[in-house]
Amino acid sequence: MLEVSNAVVRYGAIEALHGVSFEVSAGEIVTLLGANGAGKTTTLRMLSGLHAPVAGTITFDGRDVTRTKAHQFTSLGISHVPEGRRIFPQMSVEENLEMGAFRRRGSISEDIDRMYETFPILKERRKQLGGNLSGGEQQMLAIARALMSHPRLLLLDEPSMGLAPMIVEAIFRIIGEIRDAGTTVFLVEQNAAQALRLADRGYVMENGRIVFTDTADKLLVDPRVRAVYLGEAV
Amino acid sequence: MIDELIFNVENITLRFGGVVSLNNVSLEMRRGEILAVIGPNGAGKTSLFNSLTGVYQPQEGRITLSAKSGRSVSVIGMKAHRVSSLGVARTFQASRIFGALTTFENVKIGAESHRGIGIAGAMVRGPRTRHGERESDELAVDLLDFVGLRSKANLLASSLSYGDRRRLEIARALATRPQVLLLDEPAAGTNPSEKLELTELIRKVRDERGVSILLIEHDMKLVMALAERLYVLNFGSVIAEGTPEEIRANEAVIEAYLGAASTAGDS
Amino acid sequence: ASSSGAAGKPTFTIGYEGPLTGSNAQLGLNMVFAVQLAINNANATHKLPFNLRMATYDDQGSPTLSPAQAQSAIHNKSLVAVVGPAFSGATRAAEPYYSAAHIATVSPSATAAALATGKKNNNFMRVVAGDDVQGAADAKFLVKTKSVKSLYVVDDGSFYGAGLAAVVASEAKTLGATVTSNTYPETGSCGGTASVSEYTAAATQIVASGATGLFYGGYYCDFGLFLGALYSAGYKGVIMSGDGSLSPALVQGTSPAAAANNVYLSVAGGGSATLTGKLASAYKALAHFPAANATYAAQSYDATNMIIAALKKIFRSKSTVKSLRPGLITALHKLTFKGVTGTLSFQSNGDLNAKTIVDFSQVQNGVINSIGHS
Amino acid sequence: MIHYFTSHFATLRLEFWPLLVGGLASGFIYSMVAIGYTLVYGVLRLINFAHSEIFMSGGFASLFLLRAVVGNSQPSGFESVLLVGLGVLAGAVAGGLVAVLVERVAYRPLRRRRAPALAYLISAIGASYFLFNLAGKEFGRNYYTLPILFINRPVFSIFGASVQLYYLVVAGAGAAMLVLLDRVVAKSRLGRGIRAVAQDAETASLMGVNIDRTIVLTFLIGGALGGAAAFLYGIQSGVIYTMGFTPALKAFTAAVLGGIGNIRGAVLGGLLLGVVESLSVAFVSGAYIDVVAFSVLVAVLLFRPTGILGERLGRAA
Amino acid sequence: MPRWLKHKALGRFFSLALAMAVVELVTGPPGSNETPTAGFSGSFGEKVSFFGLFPVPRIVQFLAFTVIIYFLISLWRSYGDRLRDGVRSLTERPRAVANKGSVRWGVAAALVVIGALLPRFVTDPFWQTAMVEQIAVYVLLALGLNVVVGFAGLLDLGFVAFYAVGAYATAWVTGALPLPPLFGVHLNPFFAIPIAIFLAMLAGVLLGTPTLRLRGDYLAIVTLGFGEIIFLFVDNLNGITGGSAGSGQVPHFSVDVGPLKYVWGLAPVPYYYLTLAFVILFVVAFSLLEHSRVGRSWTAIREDEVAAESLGINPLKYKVMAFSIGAASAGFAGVVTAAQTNFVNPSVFTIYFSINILVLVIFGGMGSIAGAVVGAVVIQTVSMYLIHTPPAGYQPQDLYIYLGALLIIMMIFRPSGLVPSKRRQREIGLAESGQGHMDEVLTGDVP
Ligand SMILES: Nc1ncnc2c1ncn2[C@@H]1O[C@H](COP(=O)(O)OP(=O)(O)OP(=O)(O)O)[C@@H](O)[C@H]1O
Ligand SMILES: Nc1ncnc2c1ncn2[C@@H]1O[C@H](COP(=O)(O)OP(=O)(O)OP(=O)(O)O)[C@@H](O)[C@H]1O
Ligand SMILES: [Mg+2]
Ligand SMILES: [Mg+2]
Repeated sequence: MLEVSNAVVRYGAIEALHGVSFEVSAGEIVTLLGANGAGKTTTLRMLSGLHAPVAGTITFDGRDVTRTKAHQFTSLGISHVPEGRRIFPQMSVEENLEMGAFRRRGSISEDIDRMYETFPILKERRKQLGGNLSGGEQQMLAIARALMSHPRLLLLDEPSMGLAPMIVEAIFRIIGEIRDAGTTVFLVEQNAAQALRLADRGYVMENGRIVFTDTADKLLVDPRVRAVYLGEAV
Repeated sequence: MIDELIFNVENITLRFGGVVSLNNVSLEMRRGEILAVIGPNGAGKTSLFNSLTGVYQPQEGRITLSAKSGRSVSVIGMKAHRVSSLGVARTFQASRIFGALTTFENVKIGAESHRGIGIAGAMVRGPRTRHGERESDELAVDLLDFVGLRSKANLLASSLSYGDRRRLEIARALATRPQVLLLDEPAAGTNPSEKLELTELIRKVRDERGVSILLIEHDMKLVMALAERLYVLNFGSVIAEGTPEEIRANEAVIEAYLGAASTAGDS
Repeated sequence: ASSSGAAGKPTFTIGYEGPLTGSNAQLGLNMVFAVQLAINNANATHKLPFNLRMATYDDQGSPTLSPAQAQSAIHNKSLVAVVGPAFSGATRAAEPYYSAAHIATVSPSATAAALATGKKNNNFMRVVAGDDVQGAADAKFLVKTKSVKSLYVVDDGSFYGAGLAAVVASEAKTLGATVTSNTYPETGSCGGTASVSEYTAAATQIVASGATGLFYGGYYCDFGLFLGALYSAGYKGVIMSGDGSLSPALVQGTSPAAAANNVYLSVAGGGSATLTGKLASAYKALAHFPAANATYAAQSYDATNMIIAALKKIFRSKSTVKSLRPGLITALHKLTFKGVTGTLSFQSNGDLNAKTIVDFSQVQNGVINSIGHS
Repeated sequence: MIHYFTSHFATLRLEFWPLLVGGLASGFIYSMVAIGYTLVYGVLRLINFAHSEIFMSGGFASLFLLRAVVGNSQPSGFESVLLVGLGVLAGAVAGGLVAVLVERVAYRPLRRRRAPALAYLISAIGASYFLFNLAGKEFGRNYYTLPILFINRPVFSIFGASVQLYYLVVAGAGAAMLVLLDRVVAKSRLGRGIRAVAQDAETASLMGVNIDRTIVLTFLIGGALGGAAAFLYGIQSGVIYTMGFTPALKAFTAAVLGGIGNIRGAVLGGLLLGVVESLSVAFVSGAYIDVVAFSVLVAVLLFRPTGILGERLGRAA
Repeated sequence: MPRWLKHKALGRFFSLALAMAVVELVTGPPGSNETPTAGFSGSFGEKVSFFGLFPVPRIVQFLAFTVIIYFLISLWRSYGDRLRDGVRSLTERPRAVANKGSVRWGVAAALVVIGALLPRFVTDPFWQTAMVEQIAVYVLLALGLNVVVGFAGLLDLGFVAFYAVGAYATAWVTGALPLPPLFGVHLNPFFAIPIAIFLAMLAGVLLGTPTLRLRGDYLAIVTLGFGEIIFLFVDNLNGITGGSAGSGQVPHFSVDVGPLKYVWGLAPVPYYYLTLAFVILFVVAFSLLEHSRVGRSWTAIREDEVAAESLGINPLKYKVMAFSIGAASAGFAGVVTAAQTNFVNPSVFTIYFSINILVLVIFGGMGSIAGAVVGAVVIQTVSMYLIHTPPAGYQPQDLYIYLGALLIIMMIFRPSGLVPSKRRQREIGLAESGQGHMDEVLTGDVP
């Protein structure tokens, strides 16, 4: 479904990605692990057109989307839940959800109702401004907003960051449900244990390079991963 | 001495229009302890911090702070910078460093903010100014050492990695020579091995610097390892208070926050 | 030391100081082309024993820039006299320099009364009367001729406008009218910063006050806007303004044009003069805009010609610029000159002669017609 | 003293309603111009200093078009209505066009380079200088009057204030356009796009909002309203190359007063400012209108630091 | 947009043609109210001598220029990068050297010497006078505003108010106003200097305390309002300020102690030295301040007010301080103007003036003292030059058309100004790569 080969991304003089290659097939959950500053967020930003690579190619459904602009990605079926949630602070919860369906025509009220079913707390807060939600509320809103465009590929950047344990559980459960409903998920997480338990495959990134990849089950028991990302062998 | 209260929060209520962020919250924090506040998202933890530091003004209740001088003062109605000068330092949920300044300068600003302004002194640089400046420099270097950022002292703060930024924030807060440090989710967005380092650092702050710690954190492993006492907030109210063991076993807390699968404490 | 022209004649420079850039540029442009025209015409007769040239000194109408330009003019080695400065404030700041250098400055437009007080054989002269002369005549016209019992005096807050209005107000009071004064600052459209809506409100208030006469101290630009508002508000009384408003541009700029009808205008010592006939077409060729709209063009033309006439009188083949400068001051004070704005001569303090008449005119069907004088 | 006040207030009572009506009329013009500021501020977080010249260009466009159409005829009745419509249209088209040009030349290149906010301010000031002085050069630096499109006369009176036809035209045309705009922005996708870009441009693009297009449309709409307002303004106040400065300044004040970034706030702020200015002529003095206007602004901001309808957020920590 | 225009090269040609048409228009003859089309038709119809060779209609010139420049641009696009790299590698070393502290001090010292010797070389009296009133005074004003806008990040659109306070304070204490001076003593303007500076600073505190709680553009409009309010009071309080006529009675500076007698007369050079001395004083004082605790605190507030406050910095206090310190140099500028021209009058102190000073500061490089000085010197010198010696073919009344264009072009190619401050440049760098924010102006109230 998605294929990235040798992508290089620069921030001015700094090269953040030094030629990364990976792929995501339809229907999987693929997770990308890595320390702070490894380049995970940068990878996701590249995949949604926010930061075009200076070299390499990205293909989605066989189409070259390397130079496609950010605003065209939703129409292609890719939806991005950005790091830090990025809720529209002065729009109500409901308006934020409407924004998620910006490119769609026709009625969206049904979808909104469905999101309220999945995230009941959002229904309670529907009229409240996004900027005044707590962190967890915002994270749920961000995911719900991304789902409003009926994406086929969902990019998630650290969805569990700053969330209470129960909510983290819920979010991971929902990610599983999203996949079961037919949406492919590309997941970036610090919470490696839970991410790997949910995922089918995983990539490990260090300093702007993919250093190895395997199925999630194997990574969970891989000593290198256990040492660094599961924090065990200390 | 052990039981002296740094913060005594009595029945505060904080409202934003219709939303009640804090509802009749009472809390006692003793000098020298590491106290944690946990609770679901939106429970009011950050609001509590903001009330303690003068950023928000609760409509009801009282907050008494025992200042460095030993005097008790009421925090409500006081501006944030005043509260800071009374020995309360904090970090923010989303890190707020001065990106265009160097790591060193960030800490130095913290170190010198409590001196009088003295335009003339600042310009003329008499011996007192220079002496003060040397003191600030020494403190800043010392603190950078303490949090392990000495080697990055002259880098732009914006070029630091996420984890380093959090350390920088702690160093900067410590530079104000606080008696109590409020940490708002210091471990969010760090990986497990970094979390371990952070745990050590926070403990060191208390043990070596004698600074009391008030901690908000969702990572139960870190909280349970550090905190000596916990308060649990839910919907703006305190639903439980006690030692880690007590909290872990508290039914209400499990239901509202920890979730069934949480007893293992991993996350 | 005057340089020699092609025909062996010396060349002298007449300066012009006024705003050529900035928000008051149009006023300066009006004048500068008239000065140029007078000089061209003088040169073209070939009868003069010298050649003339113009130098412009752009002071933007600003008192902080005018000293520098005055310095520049003073040190122009062929400059004998200056037309201008145009603005009263700029004049006030530049005069000490001109005076110290004994250079005659003949202003076509600086009418503030304070400029001419006190000094004997003043190097500063003007071909328009000071506001005190004009203001007194205007008050008399309104109260005596037009029998205005209750007069509303409005000014624009400018050096010129406020000065003139103050004279009218106090004279009218002396003559027994009840006077209400108010200031409405210049609007952004006309170089100030106030909003035009102030006139809507002002007009409403004036109508409500029941005043039967209105005097406006200020320039045509704002006056035109004010007239539009007075018309909208249904004001029916007598309206009058001074020389700052005396311009066909007033009629063209008032909307609807009917609002300007029957308005009285006054000007001291120059009649409602504009350049006409051949002069007008020559002016247009120079300026790219017509003389009819150009306030102070005629005055500038006269001022320049007075300088030329005086220069002709005192020029001897051995004259140097150094001797001509003070000589011109004296000669100008002795001169009686018949120009397009009337017969002109100066008092010792630089004001037009005491016998100066104030001309009145009235807007009738879109044309400014002279209706006699005081 | 007492006598002064009683007699003074007696005249004030007489003047109050007429002043209110006149103030509302200029208020509508402020509102229309204020919207240009508020929209651009909304998406770019910057004061479009060149808005005054966008306004001015609308004035000149309607002037030249109407001169060509009307000539020396004396329109009346339906003709008048048509011509007013034409003037509004000409002003709107020119204002929109110049606004888009300003965006292209003075803003977009800076946006590409992520220039600091104050650089935009200077570039806008540059564009403003350039445009109004060029207009002065090309069209002369004196007044133009618009051809007479209708005879101004009192139409009816309320509380003893006769309402002039001109005021009705301004209020009618202004209100119609403001309501239309409010509908468009509140309900349409475009409106939502504008609001999203305003709050977080990058995230908006993740939602599928084309940022460049949204910004251009914002300038277009704001410019069109400003240009149309210039025509309405020009009917009474004529057209001159410097005509933009003060209405724009006041409109900006109005936008801030109402809560910058908020469309209804701009309308409210405009009307309020118009009325305050008008009334202060009677209650204070002509010379101090601006003192009153700005004092009201300061007073409002001291109590509501983000303007009357400004959306408020607590300080985030 | 038509398809063919989407073709990049064609689109570029079209934009260039449009730009050239504007150039023709700007340099062409003017129109007028009578014939508004004269400017347009003349701009393309009138004959001009082409490169001094033979007369052609301007439309031909226009086409020729368009083609030639298009060709040059194409060349630049293919070879420009190499050229730019070459230039950069050439300037790299000198630039590194120039950044060294000792060299900077050397440059500063050299500039002082040049400044001191300038009147010996600039003998044209126009320039000598302009150097005081049009350049040095503007430098002082730019220096002061730079403290407010550049250091503290507060957008002040009413800065002229402090200049006015300085000028009127001088007129007042020297007994030139209708308002009698304190104790009826008419002071020499020399003594007005400390009083005027003090009053300007006081005005900064008084205006700042209520307004500086506001953020970003709210502050901008309120300061603009205050500037306007001061103007209106000065213009209308006849019994106090002399109203719109102002006062022409302000005396020159003079010294009269014992054997030392000296009166600053009309000659500009003495004023120049006095002003230069104060410029140096302010430059030194402000740069000490910039690198002191106070300067760092300003930066902290600019970057993140909430975080700064959490460290114990009182934002309001520091902002008011910036306001008041910035006002000091403006107050002094007011003394110079009043004493040199002997004249105070409200017509100078308009909002246009405030905007001009802001332009100088940002053009020079916001937050940089050298930038403020350079910006003021460059812009003022260029405009004075054009006013004093209009080049052939240039119509003086078009000055602001060119200045306007210059501002836009400058901001496109060098948005951080001529001599950007290091700290500010870092912030701009951060903003360019998408991190952080530049100013409150950009972020407003959004958390
Ligand atoms: N806007 C930027 N400008 C300059 N460098 C940047 C920018 N954004 C990221 N970087 C650098 O690029 C590298 C990769 O950053 P990225 O944000 O992709 O990391 P990450 O893996 O998502 O880390 P984290 O877990 O902290 O979110 C880091 O070294 C970072 O410093
Ligand atoms: N400035 C504000 N205006 C309105 N509501 C607010 C404001 N600040 C907080 N709230 C509301 O108060 C409640 C508590 O928020 P707070 O940020 O304190 O939660 P929290 O416990 O820190 O949550 P999290 O763990 O997600 O950070 C939330 O419902 C939030 O929406
Ligand atoms: Mg990341
Ligand atoms: Mg929180």
